[in-house]
Formats: sequence, C-alpha cells, structure tokens
Amino acid sequence: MTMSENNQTTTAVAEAIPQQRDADSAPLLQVKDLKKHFPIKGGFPIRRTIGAVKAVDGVSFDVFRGEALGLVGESGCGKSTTGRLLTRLYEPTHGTITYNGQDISTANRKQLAPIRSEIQMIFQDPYASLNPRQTVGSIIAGPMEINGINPPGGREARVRELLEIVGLNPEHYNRFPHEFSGGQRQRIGVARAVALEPKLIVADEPVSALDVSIQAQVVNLLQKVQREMGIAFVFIAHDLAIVRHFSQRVAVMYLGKIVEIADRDSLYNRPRHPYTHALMSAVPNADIDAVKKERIRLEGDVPSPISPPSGCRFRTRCWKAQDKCATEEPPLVQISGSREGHLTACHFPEEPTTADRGEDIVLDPALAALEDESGANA
Amino acid sequence: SSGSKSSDKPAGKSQKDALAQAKPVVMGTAQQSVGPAKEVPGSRKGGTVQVYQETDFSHLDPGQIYVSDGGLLSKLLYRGLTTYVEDDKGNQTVVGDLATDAGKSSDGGKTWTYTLKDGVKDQNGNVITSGDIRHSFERLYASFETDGPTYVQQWLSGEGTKYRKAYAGPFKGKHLPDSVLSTPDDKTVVFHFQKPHSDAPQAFAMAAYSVVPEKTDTKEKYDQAPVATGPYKISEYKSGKNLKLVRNPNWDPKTDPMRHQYVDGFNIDYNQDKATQTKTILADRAEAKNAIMFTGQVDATQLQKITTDKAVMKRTVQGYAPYVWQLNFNMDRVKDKRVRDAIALAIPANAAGHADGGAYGGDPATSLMSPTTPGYDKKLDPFNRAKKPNGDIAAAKKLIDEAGAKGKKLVYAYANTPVRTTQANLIINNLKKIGLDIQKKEIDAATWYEQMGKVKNGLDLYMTGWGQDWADGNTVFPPSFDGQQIQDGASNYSHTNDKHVNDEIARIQAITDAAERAKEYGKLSEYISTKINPAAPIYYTKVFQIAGSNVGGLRYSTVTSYTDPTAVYLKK
Amino acid sequence: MTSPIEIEGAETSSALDKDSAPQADAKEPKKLEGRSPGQLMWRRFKRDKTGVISAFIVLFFFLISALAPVIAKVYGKDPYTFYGQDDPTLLNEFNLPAGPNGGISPEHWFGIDPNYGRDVFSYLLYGMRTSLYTALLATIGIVIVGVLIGLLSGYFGGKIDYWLGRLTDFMLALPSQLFMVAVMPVVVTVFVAPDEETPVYIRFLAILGVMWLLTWMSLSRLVRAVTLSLREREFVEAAKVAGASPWRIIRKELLPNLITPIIVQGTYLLPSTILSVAFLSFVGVGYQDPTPDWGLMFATGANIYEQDPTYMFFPGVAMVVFFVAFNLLGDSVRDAFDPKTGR
Amino acid sequence: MTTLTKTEDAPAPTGGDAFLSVRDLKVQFSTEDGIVKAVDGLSFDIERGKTLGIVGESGSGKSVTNLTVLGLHNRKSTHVEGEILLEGKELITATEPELEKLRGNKMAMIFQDSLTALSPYYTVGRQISEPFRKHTGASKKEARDRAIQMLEKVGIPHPKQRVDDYPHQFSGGMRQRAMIAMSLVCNPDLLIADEPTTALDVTVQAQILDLLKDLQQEFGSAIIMITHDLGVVANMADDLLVMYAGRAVERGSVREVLKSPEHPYTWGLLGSMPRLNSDVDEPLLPIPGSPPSLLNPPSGCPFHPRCAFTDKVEGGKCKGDRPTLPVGRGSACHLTADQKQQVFIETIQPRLG
Amino acid sequence: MLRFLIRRTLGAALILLLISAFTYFMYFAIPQDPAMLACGKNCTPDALALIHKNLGLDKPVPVQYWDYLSGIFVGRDFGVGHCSAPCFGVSFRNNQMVWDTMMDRLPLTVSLTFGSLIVFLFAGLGAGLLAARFRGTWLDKTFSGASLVTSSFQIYFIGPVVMGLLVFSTGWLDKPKYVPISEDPWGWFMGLLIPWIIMATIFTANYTRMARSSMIEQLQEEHVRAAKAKGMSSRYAFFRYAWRGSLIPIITILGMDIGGLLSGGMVTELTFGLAGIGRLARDSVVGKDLPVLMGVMILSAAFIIVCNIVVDALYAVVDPRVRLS
Ligand SMILES: Nc1ncnc2c1ncn2[C@@H]1O[C@H](COP(=O)(O)OP(=O)(O)OP(=O)(O)O)[C@@H](O)[C@H]1O
Ligand SMILES: Nc1ncnc2c1ncn2[C@@H]1O[C@H](COP(=O)(O)OP(=O)(O)OP(=O)(O)O)[C@@H](O)[C@H]1O
Ligand SMILES: [Mg+2]
Ligand SMILES: [Mg+2]
Repeated sequence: MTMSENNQTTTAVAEAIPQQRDADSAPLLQVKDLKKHFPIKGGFPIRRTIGAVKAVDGVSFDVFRGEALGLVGESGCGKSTTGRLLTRLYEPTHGTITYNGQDISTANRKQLAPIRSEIQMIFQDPYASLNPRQTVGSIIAGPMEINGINPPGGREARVRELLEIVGLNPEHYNRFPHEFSGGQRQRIGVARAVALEPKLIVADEPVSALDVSIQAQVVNLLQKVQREMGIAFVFIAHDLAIVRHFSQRVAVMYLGKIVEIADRDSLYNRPRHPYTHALMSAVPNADIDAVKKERIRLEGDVPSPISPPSGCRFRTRCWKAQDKCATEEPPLVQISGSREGHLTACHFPEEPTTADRGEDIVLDPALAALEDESGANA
Repeated sequence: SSGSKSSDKPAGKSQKDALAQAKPVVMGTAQQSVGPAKEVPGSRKGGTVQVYQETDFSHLDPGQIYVSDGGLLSKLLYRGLTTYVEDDKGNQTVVGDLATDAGKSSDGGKTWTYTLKDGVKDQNGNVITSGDIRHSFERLYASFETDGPTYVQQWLSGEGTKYRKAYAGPFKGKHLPDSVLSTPDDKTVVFHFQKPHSDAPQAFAMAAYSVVPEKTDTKEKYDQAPVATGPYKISEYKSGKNLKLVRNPNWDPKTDPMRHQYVDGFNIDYNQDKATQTKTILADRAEAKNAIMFTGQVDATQLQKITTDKAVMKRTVQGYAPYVWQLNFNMDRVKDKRVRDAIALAIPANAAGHADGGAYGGDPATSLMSPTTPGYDKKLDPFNRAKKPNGDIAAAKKLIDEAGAKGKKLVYAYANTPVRTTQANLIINNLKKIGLDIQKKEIDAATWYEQMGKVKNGLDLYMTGWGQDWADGNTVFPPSFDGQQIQDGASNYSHTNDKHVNDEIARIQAITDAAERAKEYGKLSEYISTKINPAAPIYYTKVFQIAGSNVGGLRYSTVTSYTDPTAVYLKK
Repeated sequence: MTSPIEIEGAETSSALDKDSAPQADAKEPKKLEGRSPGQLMWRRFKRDKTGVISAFIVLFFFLISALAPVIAKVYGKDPYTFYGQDDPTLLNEFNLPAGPNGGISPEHWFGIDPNYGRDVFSYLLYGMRTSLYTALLATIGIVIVGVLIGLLSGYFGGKIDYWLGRLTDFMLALPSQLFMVAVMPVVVTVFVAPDEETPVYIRFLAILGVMWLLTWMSLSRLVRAVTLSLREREFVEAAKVAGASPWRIIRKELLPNLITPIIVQGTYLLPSTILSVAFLSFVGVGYQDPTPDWGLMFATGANIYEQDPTYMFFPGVAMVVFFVAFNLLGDSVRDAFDPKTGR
Repeated sequence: MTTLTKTEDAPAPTGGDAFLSVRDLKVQFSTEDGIVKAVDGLSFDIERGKTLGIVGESGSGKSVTNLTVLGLHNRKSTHVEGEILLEGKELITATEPELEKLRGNKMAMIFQDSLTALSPYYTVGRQISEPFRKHTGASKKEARDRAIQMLEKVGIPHPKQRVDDYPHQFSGGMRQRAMIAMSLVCNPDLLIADEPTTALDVTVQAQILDLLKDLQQEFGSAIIMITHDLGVVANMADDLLVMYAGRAVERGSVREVLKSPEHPYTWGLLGSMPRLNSDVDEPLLPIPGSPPSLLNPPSGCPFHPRCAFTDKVEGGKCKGDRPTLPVGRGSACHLTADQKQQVFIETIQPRLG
Repeated sequence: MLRFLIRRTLGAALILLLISAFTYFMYFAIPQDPAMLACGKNCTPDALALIHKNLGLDKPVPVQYWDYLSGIFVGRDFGVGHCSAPCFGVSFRNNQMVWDTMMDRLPLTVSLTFGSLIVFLFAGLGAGLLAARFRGTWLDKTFSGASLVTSSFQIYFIGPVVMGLLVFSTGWLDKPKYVPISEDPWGWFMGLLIPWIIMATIFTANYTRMARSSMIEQLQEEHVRAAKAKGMSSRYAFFRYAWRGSLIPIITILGMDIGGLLSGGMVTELTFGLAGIGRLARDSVVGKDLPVLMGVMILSAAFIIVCNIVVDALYAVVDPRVRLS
C-alpha cells in the first residue's frame, strides 16, 4: 500500500478554519427566525386547516464559509425539516434564509437556479437517495445536465474524475446503484453533491444508516472533501460522537427550536442547557474504564410539536423547571460564564463545568421504582 | 289444417296449406253466433298453462293492440262485437261475439247495425251495454290511443288522420254524433260509414275493437290494468317479468261461440328467448310439461333435433303465417326500375328465409302477395325465385351494368335483432356482388317501424313484413301501396304512388263481393310486381311451435296464425 | 514497518474496491456494463420456465393474429366470404354445417359457421386479431390515461390531487358495465352521419374511447400511490435540490420507477380488457357481424353449442389457453419484478 | 482466563453452569443464487444471570443465529447443523410443539423494530397477555392483570388505561417497552435482544438499557444482546462475541475484548468509532473494503481481503487456512499472540486514545 | 363514526347528483324524441304533444332535469297519475312507475348477488387459505391451477353449457327462475342454484388467488414471526395474525365486486333469463327509456357508493390504525 499525498494536509486545514472565519466575517448562510408549520387538515363538514405541526419554530443561526455546523437533537425535533428548508425543498412559513447576502427564502425555481449549484444535499438513506433506474454515471451527471454545466473534457470525464475522488472505480460509470454496497452508494451520493462544486452541503444524517466499519470511511471522505474543496457543511446527525468529530460548531435542537449553540469544545465540555446535559450523559461510552458519568435519564417522550408547551419547551422534562419556565420563553443568548459565541436558551442554566454532580438524576419512574426496590433489598 | 298432425316433409308447411287459409271469410249466421263453443275432443278442466314469451306485451289496452302477441292475449281477455269461428280445415267464419250475429248492413254496406246478446258481463259483473260499445270506439279517437288499427275510425270519420280532427274522444264529455255512431237503445249500436265496407264484420273482430267498459275506463292507465270480458282476467301483472291470468267467473260460456275455459289460468313468463323457450319445452320437465308458446317459435338451432323425433313432432304446431317479408325500395330515392329489378333478382331469398327458422321458418316469396291472401297466384314469379331461390347474380349484374348503376351508393337499414342482422348480412353480401355500394345502417329494433314510417327516412332499402289483418286484399293493398296514404307513420313503406294502382285500389275496395275482390287483387298484385316493383319479395313466413307433453287441444289457428290458446287443455 | 495511515479507508479504498468489487467482475472481467434492474428482471424471468412458456404462447397468439391476413392467404380462405351460400351443400336445411363435426374438412380446418358458412379457422384468426389488438390498444390507452392522471395527482398533490381524486371517485361510482352499454350508442350516433354505415373504425374508436374513459381508475390510484411514495424518496429530492424542473423529475426520476407497476398492472389489465370488449359485443353494442370478433363467436356459439359444439370448441379452447397463459405470464412478470412475493 | 490450546473443532463437554450452549452451529439457506452460509461453525455458552454481547457487521449472521436458537427459521429452505442445548435439551431436533412450549416461556426475544414486530391489529395488552395465557393457563382476567403489571414494570404511565391501546398509539420508546414487557411476561430464563435500541434515540436508548439491566437483576435471566454499538455492549454485557461473515472471530469478557482486542477486525471496529473524548483532529480508522458475500465467502480467513496484516503471516496462510477460535478467551487469527500484542500496542492503541 | 357517515353521505349525494345529471344530459345528446317511443305507429302531432306534456318533455332539458330531481324528494304528477316520493319518474315505454319496477326487480338481484357471494367467499377464501398454509404442496398446486382455469371462464359461454348439461339434457336441476324467498324458500334456493354456482365458480378463482397471495405476504411480516417467537402456535399465528392483515385487500375487492354485482349482474341475468336490475338496465338502454335508465343508474351508483362506504368503515374495524374522521 502506498501513502496518499493528500493525508498530510488534513490537520493543517482543520486549524485554518476559525481564522478563515475571522478574515471573512460575513456568514455564507444566515438563518433568521425560520419557521415551518405543516398544516393539519381536518374539520367538519368541510375540510380545512385545523392546526399545524410546528416542526421548526423560530430557528436562527449562521454558517460560515468552509465550516461544518453540526445539528443534533432527538428524533422529530425538526433537524431534517431545517435541512430541507435550507435547500428550499420546503417553503418556509416564516423567517429568512440569506445566502451570500441574497434572500432566498421566497425565491422560486427560476430565481434559485444560480444558487442551486452552490447548495447541495447528502441524504441519510443510501438506498433511497439514488434512483435505482439510473446508472451511476447519469446520477452524478444529473445536476450538471440540469444546470447546463459542461466541464472541460466533457461530463463523462468529469464524472469519472469525481468517482475517483470519492474512492470508487471510474469503471463503475455504467453500473446501477443496486450493485453497490451501502458505503459505496453513499460515496455516489457524495460525488453527486460535490459535482457542482458547491459552497454549502446540507448532510442529513449521512452516515446513520451505515455499518460501523463503513461509517468511518464515509466520515473521512466527507472530511476530505470539506477540507480540500472548502465546502461548508450543515451536518445533521444524532450520534453526538460523530458530530463532535466532524463539526466545528454544534447546535442542539429541541422541539423545533435551537436550545444551545456553541463551538465544539465549549458545547461538549461546558454544556449549559439541561437538555444538552441529558443528551451527553445518555451516550453510551465504549470505554469501560471511563469515569462513570452522572446519569440523567429523561422522563417520557418529546411533547407533540402540534401543541408545544408554553414558555421553555423543555420544562416538562426538566428537573430544574420552575414557574418562570412556563410563562417566559428563554431567549437564545450568551449567558454569563459562557465562552464567546456560546448561546443558550435557558432560565436556569447548568454550571459551566463537567464535574460530577455527585448524585444521579433519575426521572424515569420505572427505573426509580426498580432502584428503590433493589436499594431496599440490599 | 290441423296442427297436431305431423307433416312428413321436412320442409314444414307447404303453400298448399296456405291456400286453405286464402279462402275469403264466410259471414256466419245468428245461429252460429250462440255459445257455447264446440267442445274440443278429449278436453278436461283444470291446471295452469305455462307460457314462455320473449318480451312483455307492448300493450294491454285493447285499443292499442295491433301486433300478434297482443292479439293472441286478447283472445283470452277481451270480446268484441264479432269474432271468428274456425272449422278443423281452418275455414274461418265471422260470427257475432258480443253481438247476436255478424252484423246487418244496409244502405249498400254503409250502415251496420249490431244488437248485443243478453247477459254479457265484464269481470266486475257489470252488464255490457251499447253505451260501453260506443265508448269503446269513441275512446279510440283519444290522443293517447296511437298504436292500434284505424280502419273503423277512418271509415266513420275520414281517411288518414282526418278522423282525429273530427273528434277528440269522449273524455271531454262529447259523444260522436248520432249520424256517425248511434245507440238507439241499450242493446243496439249503429255505425254509419262514409263509404260502403262489406268487410266491416271482420274489422270488428280485431282485438282493437274489443269492448272497454265505460265506467271502469282509466284512460292511459288502462294499459296496465284492463278489464276483462273474456274467459280469463289478469290476476297479477309485473311489467317486464310476468303476467298471470285466472278464470273470469263472470264469463258465461253460453254467450261465447268460440272460447273455452278449460284451464284454470295462464302463467306467462317473459324474458325467455327463443332458444330457451324451445329447449325448456323440448326438455319437457316440471311446469314445462304444461307449457305452450304464444308468439314464440321453435329456435332454428333446435329444428334438427325436433324434426327427427316423431314423438316430439306430435307436440308441435305448424301453419302458414300471413306475413310477407319484403325489401322495400324507397321509391323517392331508388328511382331506376332496373336497379330495383336487379336487387330483387339478386336477393338470396332462400337463405334469408332460412335465417328466420330454417326450412320451417319461411319459403322464398315469389310476389308481394301472401299465399294466405285470397287472390294469390302461385305462378306469378317475376324474379325467378323458383329456379334461383338464392338470387340470380348474373342477371342482376347485367341489369346494373345496363343501368350504369355500378358503385351506386344505397343505404340498407335493418333492425338490430340477430335474425335481421343475419339477413342483412346475407342480402348485402349478394348486393355487393352485383356491384352496389351498400351502406349498412343499424336501427334500434324498438323503434324500427316508427323510423321506417317516416316519409323522409333518408334510407334506400329496408325490410318490412306485412300480413293481412283478415283474409282479404283490403287489408294488404290499401295500407301498403295506396299512394294517397303516404304520410308519417303510414305503412306504405316503399312510398309507392302510382296513379293506376291508386285508382285500382279505390275501385276494388268498393267491390262488395269478396271472391270478385280477390280476383282483382290478384291482377293488381301482378301489375305492382312487374310494372312497378316497389319492393323485392323475400320470404313468406311459417309458424312452427312446440308445446309440453301434457297439453291437449293443440291446434293452429288460421285467424291468429299461432297455437290457439282458447282451445288448449291439460291432459292431467 | 507499517504505518497506521496505510489502513485508512478513504484514500485507499478505491484500490481495494477494484479487487473486492461485485463478483460479476471476477467472472466477466471485461464486461463492466452494469446490469439495470430491467436486465435483472429479465434474467430472473428467463429462469422461470412457466413464465417463458406462457410468454411464448401469448406471443404466438399475438403473432398469428397479426399475421392473420398472411395465414389466411396461404390457407386460401378469408373470413368474409359466405362459403355456405356459394356452395349450398355446405349448410343443411337448418342452416347448420352439413358435414360432421361442424363441417370440418380439408377445405375448412375448423369447420364453417352456421347461417353464413364462413370459414371458422380464418374467422377465428381475424376475430382474435380484432379482439387482441382492440384490447391491446385499449389497454395502452387505459395505461396512458391512468398513468397521466395518477402521476399528476400524485406528484403535484394539493388542489390538483383533490379534484382528480374526486373525478376518480365519480368514475368509480359509475356502474361501468351499464354505463358502457348506455354510452356506446351515443358515441356512435354522435360521430356517424344518419345515412351512412357505421364504419368499423368508428366502433373501434368508440370501444377504445369508452374503455379509456371507464377503466383507468384503478391504475391511476395505483400510480398515484406509487408516485406519492416515490415523491418522498430522497432521489427525487436530490433532483429538486439540483434544480430539476417538474417535467424532468417526472420523466427522468418518476417514470422509470413506475415502469414496474405499470407493466405488472398492464399484464393483468389486458385479459380483462379483452373480456370487456367481448362483453360489449355480447350485449350488442360492440363489434357487429360481419366484423370478425372473438367475443361475437361466443355470443353465437352459446346459442348453438348443442347442435354444433365444434363451433364453440376452437374459440373456447383458444380463449382458455390464452387466458391461462396470460395469467401465468402476469404472475411471472410480477415475480420477476418483485422476487419477494413468491407464488 | 482459559488456555488457548483447545480449539472449537474439538468441542469441550458442555460446562455444567452453561444455561445455553451452542456448538458448531451451521445455518445455510438455499436461495436462487446459491447457498448462503449465514452461520458457519459458531459455538458459544451463556450462563444464567449473565449477558453475552454479540457485535459484528450487518449481515454477519447475528440475527440468524438467534432465530435458529428459537427455531424460527424456515424449516424447508434452511439447513441447520450443530447443537443447541438449552439446559441440556437439544433444540435443533425438537418438535414444533416442544419449541412452542419453550418460546415465550423459557426463552424470549425482543425484536429490533417494535413497529413491525407488534401486530397493528391487536391491543398491546392482548399481545402481552397472549403468551402468558398460553404458557400458564391463566384466565383472561388474570392475564390482563399481568399485562398491566408488566406495563407498569417497564415504566408505561397509566398502564390501566394504556393496556387497551393499540401499538400505533404508543411512541417508539413505549412500543419498545411494550415489546420488552411482552417478552418478559413469563419470566424467561433466556432473553434474546436483537438490536433492541438501534431504532431509538440516545435518550430513549439509555432508558431501555437501564431497564433491561434492572430487569435482569430482578429475574436473573440470561441475556443475549445483539448490537452494532460497542458503547451499548460496554454498558451491558459481561462477555462479548465478535462475529464476522457467519463466524465468531473473537471472544472474551467485555473488558478483555475492548481493552486488549486481538483480532484485526475488532481493531478496525474500535478504530472506526469516534468517542466523545477522542482527539477530533485524528482521522478515523475505518476498515477498508466492504463486507464479504456469504454466497461465496473468501477462502481461508474471511477477513483477509480487508486485513492490513496478512503480510505478517508467512506462507500466505491467511488466504489458504481458516484460523480457528479457541474456547474461552481468544481470537481466530493466524497472527501469533506476540504479533497481536505488538501490533495492538504499537499501532492501534495510540490511536484509540 | 357519525361524522364520517355524514361526510360520506354528503359526498355520495353529490356524486349521485353528478351521475344523474351526466346521464340525463348524455341521453339528450342523441337527437331523438323519447315521446316517439310511447307514441306508437299512428303517432300524430297531437298525440305527441300530449305525451310530451304527460311526461313533462315539453320543457327545456334543464328544467326537465330539475323536475326530475325535485320529484325524487317531493313526488310528481304525471298524466298516468301521481308518483309519490321517492319518484324516479314514469317509464317512457310502459307508463309504469320506475321506482315500483325497480323495487320489484331488486329482490332477485340481491338474492343473486348475496347467494353467490356466500358461495364464493367460503369456497374462494377457504381454498386460498389452504393453498397458502400448505404452500408448495399438491393441494396448493391443485387449487392454484383450478383457479387459473376457472378464472378464464366467462358466464356467457359457461352458463349455456352448464344449463345444457344440468337442466336440458339430464334434468338434474331446474331452469333458473326466481321465486321470492318469502313464498317458497326451497323454490327460491333451487331456482337460483345454477346461477349461484356459475357466478361463484368464476369469482372463487379470484378470491383464491387473492387470499393466497395476501396470506403469503402477511406470513412474511415481522409481527407474525414475533407471535411465533412468544410461543403462539403457527396455526394461531396464521389465523389470528396473518389473516387479520390479509383482510384489507380482500375487503377491498369484495366491496368492488358486491357493488359491481348489484349494479351490473347484466350478463348473468341475460344468460339465465332472469329479470333483475341488470336486465332492466339493459332493456332501458336498448329501449332508450330514460326514466328507467336514470333510476337504474342512480340505484346502481348508490349501491357502489354504499359498498365503498361500508368498505371504508370495515377498514377501520379491521385495522385500528385507520381512524374515521
Ligand atoms: N411533510 C410533513 N408534514 C407534516 N409533518 C411533518 C412533515 N415532515 C415532518 N413533519 C413533522 O415535523 C416534525 C419534525 O420532523 P423532522 O423530520 O424535521 O425531524 P428530525 O429531527 O429530522 O427527526 P429524525 O431524527 O427522526 O430524522 C416531526 O414531528 C414530523 O412528524
Ligand atoms: N431467509 C433467508 N434466506 C437467505 N438468506 C438469508 C435469510 N435470512 C438471512 N439471510 C442472510 O444471512 C446473512 C446473515 O443475516 P443476519 O440477519 O443474521 O445478519 P445480522 O448480523 O443480523 O445483520 P444486521 O446487523 O443487519 O441485522 C445475511 O447475508 C442475510 O442476507
Ligand atoms: Mg430526519
Ligand atoms: Mg439482524
């Protein structure tokens, strides 16, 4: 096996990103108070809109050139919806998306045309995201065709080149997706996304469906294209470890809202929002010798996004909740003790530390009961 | 002829049998008009006869009845002033039915007087009076009465549709003036015709002139629930499904010269097509043992099976029907006689006749006059049917070439029933061979005659069948060939309008002697066929019916040209 | 000495992939052309003996009906000549074939028909031609209408879907047999001048039209359902993200994926369409004699099956063979497309 | 730790304390494309009250193994060889009625996807009480009470009302709890959990894992825990079995396998998982290549096409010979013990941090 | 449920309205005078005018349609008498009340439909279940093969053959006829036996195939396997778990078939010489009898719609995930 030249640069690029941001401080993508409400039809006797799923309910964040912003949160909290809003697969109900200084939140297909090539998407399901009836070649060439791009040397040559970049055999040009394994398919998806040399890629759980051993291949590949091509990522995932590995900044969503957003270290080492805390503590650690973390086990499920709780949305499952939480919605701000750029939406934030709290917080009644029992028995 | 006697010849009834029917009707005496009718040998009472019919009767209101199925039914349900008695040779005598005799004429045949019998009642027990008779005729003028014959109305009040203008019917409270129709007393009715009509008694025997009791006349609704005067009355009627007849207790056999009341009733089931009727009766099981056909006929497909089985043949009834099927030329459109002759020559008469019941369905027709009509001449065969029953293509082709009509476009219309479709295909096949361009036009069978009856029907060739209403040229030539009768709805379907013919018809109609009339009509027939040729003769129809093994008294009625339902009884 | 970097995947895997790529490579190293799902289906289908035999039978039927005029010419008889009329010995006095077994003879292989004395063999060939090709065209039409409506309502959703859905409900509530019988005369009358023969092609078009109008619903529902689920599939979203127009998405992304259900539905639809066409003839509003038609043969045959069973025999056997073959073919096609649902 | 000398080809007599022992299990499916050797000579033991974790790539035969233990494979198209002994009773040759008595009673299974594994047509309560009635002969009422009790035990709020709900009225986490209640209703001695939390969120996953642990303590069942996730295993299991291509490639206690793994595949597995405390700037260490086809598995060591250390084994043994897995702690690899230790300490451990 | 019913009933009414309008106006697309039908041979303009008036044909078509519609709810007066609500008009052909005629014909069609339904449901589903349970055995092959052949049968060529065999040649059974069940249950049964058997033969095939394939599909569902995993016998899993799931497709086609049979037993009734709704429908079309055609059309469509509603309601019964709102 020979050593690849590309590898040597990896660490350097990673370091360069924060500086890049400083130099070119206008964000690539600005999202302000973005909302998406899916109407619920019903009613009697004439069907009409009787309510809405508030899938995304006022989300604001920025994405800078070349950086990877992670988006984490429980299932159904609106991560994918946010991603789809950014790529304008959905019409926002409210709010603005500014790309490169241009408001694209209400642009139609024609107006979006020039931007289309700059914002791309990678999907979760490697089986569903490739048209089973098209060859790999035409799948990857599709975006070029649509946008009328004729690279020098022809599209086919470019596709072969892309296949090589993502680590596939260029000879696979004429094959069909079903002839590939999950990891290879995801590579095809990556090739399609980078075919137009985009500035921003929204990756919606790009590795969740893959095998552990393949996951790493794809994460490395994504990291490679991000660094080599300077592409900014919105990286959606629920695996906190992978998000930590991939993203420079991370936003935590809960029930359609961002509850905390910060750079990687600050968020993982000094989370302020109780929900972030709970999330961190729930990740099982493969290292059996690691210090036993405090256990925070949340009670019950995420409330329905159709009628979210008033005030702070997390209060129904929060062990710190007080009356204020029900009446006042906490703003997403930098609270005292946080680092620069670390924003939290909480009235009663946690202490900025990861030190052991000393006792477990157990909110699950079943567990509490069992624990009591075993305690009594002992 | 007696129907139950089987014929050895496979080709069914011959024209000889028909000639028996072609004798003019004899006027009966008062003596012959009294009941009860002559017993049928071997008859016994009881049981219910099953009847299979393809479709519902189009009308039950006697005033609307003109077609044979209704005519047959009316024999069981209704009585009129006159009726026929038939001897076993098929000779018909017209006698009084409600009236004491066949009628007394005066004024050179213009005035006819009838006296009613005593004790005739309708099904409700009401005695029939001369008022009821007058009402029965007056209501025929009402605008809803559209389907029946119009002989008497026209004789009383004027040709064509003039009679309708003369009088609007009794329901507005007015009667016909006494100068037209008078009832001097409860028992007497006097008709004053505009011209002499020696065959008035035959006309009065038609189903349409049966009595409708005045008190119980429900106008349009009468068509659904009529009042019976005959030996049977309706006990249940489900239109399109079935009709049940039961004995009419108020019918008195002593007043009736021809009807019997042997069976308890009739169950008439509709929706049984020809094939089903035949197969069911042939199988001779359960109720089918007691079954007869009304106007149904043995299905052509079953003929082979039936005619080769002597036992089954004993259960059949055969006879010569009076209908002549002809291919009319629309004389307004097909003006070249050579073309008409060519078509007449080319007709596959034999095949077309066979399509309607095989050899038992019909004989090739030589002329437009039926063998059952008095005056028929067998030798008259202008289109060489005897030698070339399936058409003389060569001769026809020559004529077409002479006329320069090769490729001439003609519209051939046909009713969309299986038989007519087959016939159309056979005929068109030959017409195409002689070089004509035939446009086939399918017409809804339900409105066939209405559509053909339009003067401007836009068609060139169309088949119609006409049969005498009674054995007399009077009921054939005037309706079919009188040029003065051409109007919408009239039965001069070929639109023949020839001065000679018109004159002759007027002249012959005035002849009072029936035998003389017959001779003259024979001559007129020859003139029409050879000099004018308004329609190609195709075939004369024959009737071939079958009944269940338990049915007795089977006989062919030359009057109705089907099995006589008034004479049947059940053996067990 | 190995470096850990050497086992890193991203960069080296392309080389490895070449080795461990699907086995087809190993066996046919030169042929790198991929196998499309269609080709896979074809391979699976070819392995299914019943399916292949059925396909041959069905094909045979279509072929002999397509070649009907040629075959008839070679055979020397046509379905329009009334042989029984030209030669009076062929039919007996009951207008039935005079010879035994429905008049089967070296002249007339399948005998002759009653009344006219036409040659049954050539009539059957032509009749099958009429029926099969009418049904084929009708099916194609139904498929086009069904796919169009299903695609439109599935892809665009919203108001379009709502109204097309109501239209479908409406059409489904129509008693279709009755309506077919009622509407055929209307269609024919509207298009034919009163003094002209109804040309066969008008009947043909009317049958097609009526079938198209009345039987697209189940297919469109299916297509709609499939489209709805396809629309949510991520490859459609990928195309949208790339800026594809709705037309391109329908054409390039949706339609190729609809082919499978369409073909499977189509194979099941065709036999039932043949029956519907035959039904129309049977109740007297479809094709009419002397146009040779399979359905008409049954209408005639049903009447005379006792006297002349031979007449019903050949078309009947042909029909049963054809239908069984077609049904088996349908099952095989379905299995080939979707190996999960075994028989 | 047991000696490395015994190989699985000469299976040891079943240990008296092993509750379930599987010996040289082979499962083959005949398919259209050929014979799939889904499990190819697998042996393991499990004791009461202990948890055995099975990890391995997708398609490595984890589920098939456990379905075979329950006898749920399709008997017609599946060829099974070897021994499965549950408390000394042979299961492979057992009749269907015998198995029916054991299933749900002595051994139970939690399925991965509770949405498809619970019938949508019956209430949760009914589905829980059904096996209880069947195995204990309890009355309807008793069974219902038992169902309510079980729902309460697995932490469903208001079990009295929820017992009559249908599965679709439950959230994903609740459904998985109901699944667990269903499998535990007869206090089984053996519980097979086939990826019980893969479909769930981390927070819900943590709830479920804790629940399983506590329930195991209460009932003393043996658990087989199938998963992809080494984190889950580290939390739950006592022993660990690593599977690759239908075979076990490494076995040992959790600590042994995670702390001093011996098989290159296990190294790869550990190296491809980022951890919350690992160095973010180090790229991950994926296993190159893709999983092998079971139709036509590689000769010799099935991992050799993806293995970076084949050149260390002389004579190309990796391609030719199939390495054996010793009983007890050990791995199926041709590298010598020293080589394994050396490679792990020198190249793998530093990167795992 | 109530809301569901109300909403569906409203929708059904709208669809029926549309269908009736469609039929009505389509009828007048052919240049024809329906009065001619009732008028007969000696039709005069006077008579025609009278019939026009009697049948309400003297008004513009839309007004006539309106009269027709309002007649359904409040009744109407015709020349032949009063027609009380629900008034579907008076036949052009025989002046009978359409409603009475239809009600007279309905019992036959209902008997035909439900009689054969019982036969083919039991036979079809039974055979299908057996075939699925013993998949791959000779039993399965026999049932599947038989259903293949019988599904290619058609009433109009099997009907006459069977009648010829069982009725005319051997006399084992009576010719089909309809006797009301209230009058003579045995006669009713025997009279309809042949049509039932023949219809059932043809439909059974469909249900066998359907039941078999959906059972096989269901048996592969995870929850069926889960049921076995908890110790339920395979028969229990088959009949409780798999069967429940295959009901949905079966109910769907059953609903369509019942609707179709009630509205279009035309071929059956024509083949066996029975006078039900199907024949009435054919006769009305052939006879251009608009009021009857309208009545039959509305009645048939109503049957189809009611069947659909029932099917949808049954979905909710079978599958708790389907909620009616
Ligand atoms: N098209 C839609 N119509 C209605 N509701 C929707 C739609 N798409 C998503 N939702 C709802 O919006 C909410 C957020 O969904 P979203 O898919 O964004 O969540 P997510 O965070 O991506 O979850 P996951 O981790 O499961 O992918 C959910 O409650 C979902 O049910
Ligand atoms: N009924 C079957 N017929 C043919 N092959 C099968 C069958 N069931 C499983 N297999 C094959 O057996 C192999 C092992 O499957 P198994 O389900 O045990 O994998 P697994 O380790 O559980 O994977 P996962 O992590 O994805 O659940 C796979 O290659 C699979 O394709
Ligand atoms: Mg998502
Ligand atoms: Mg598995």
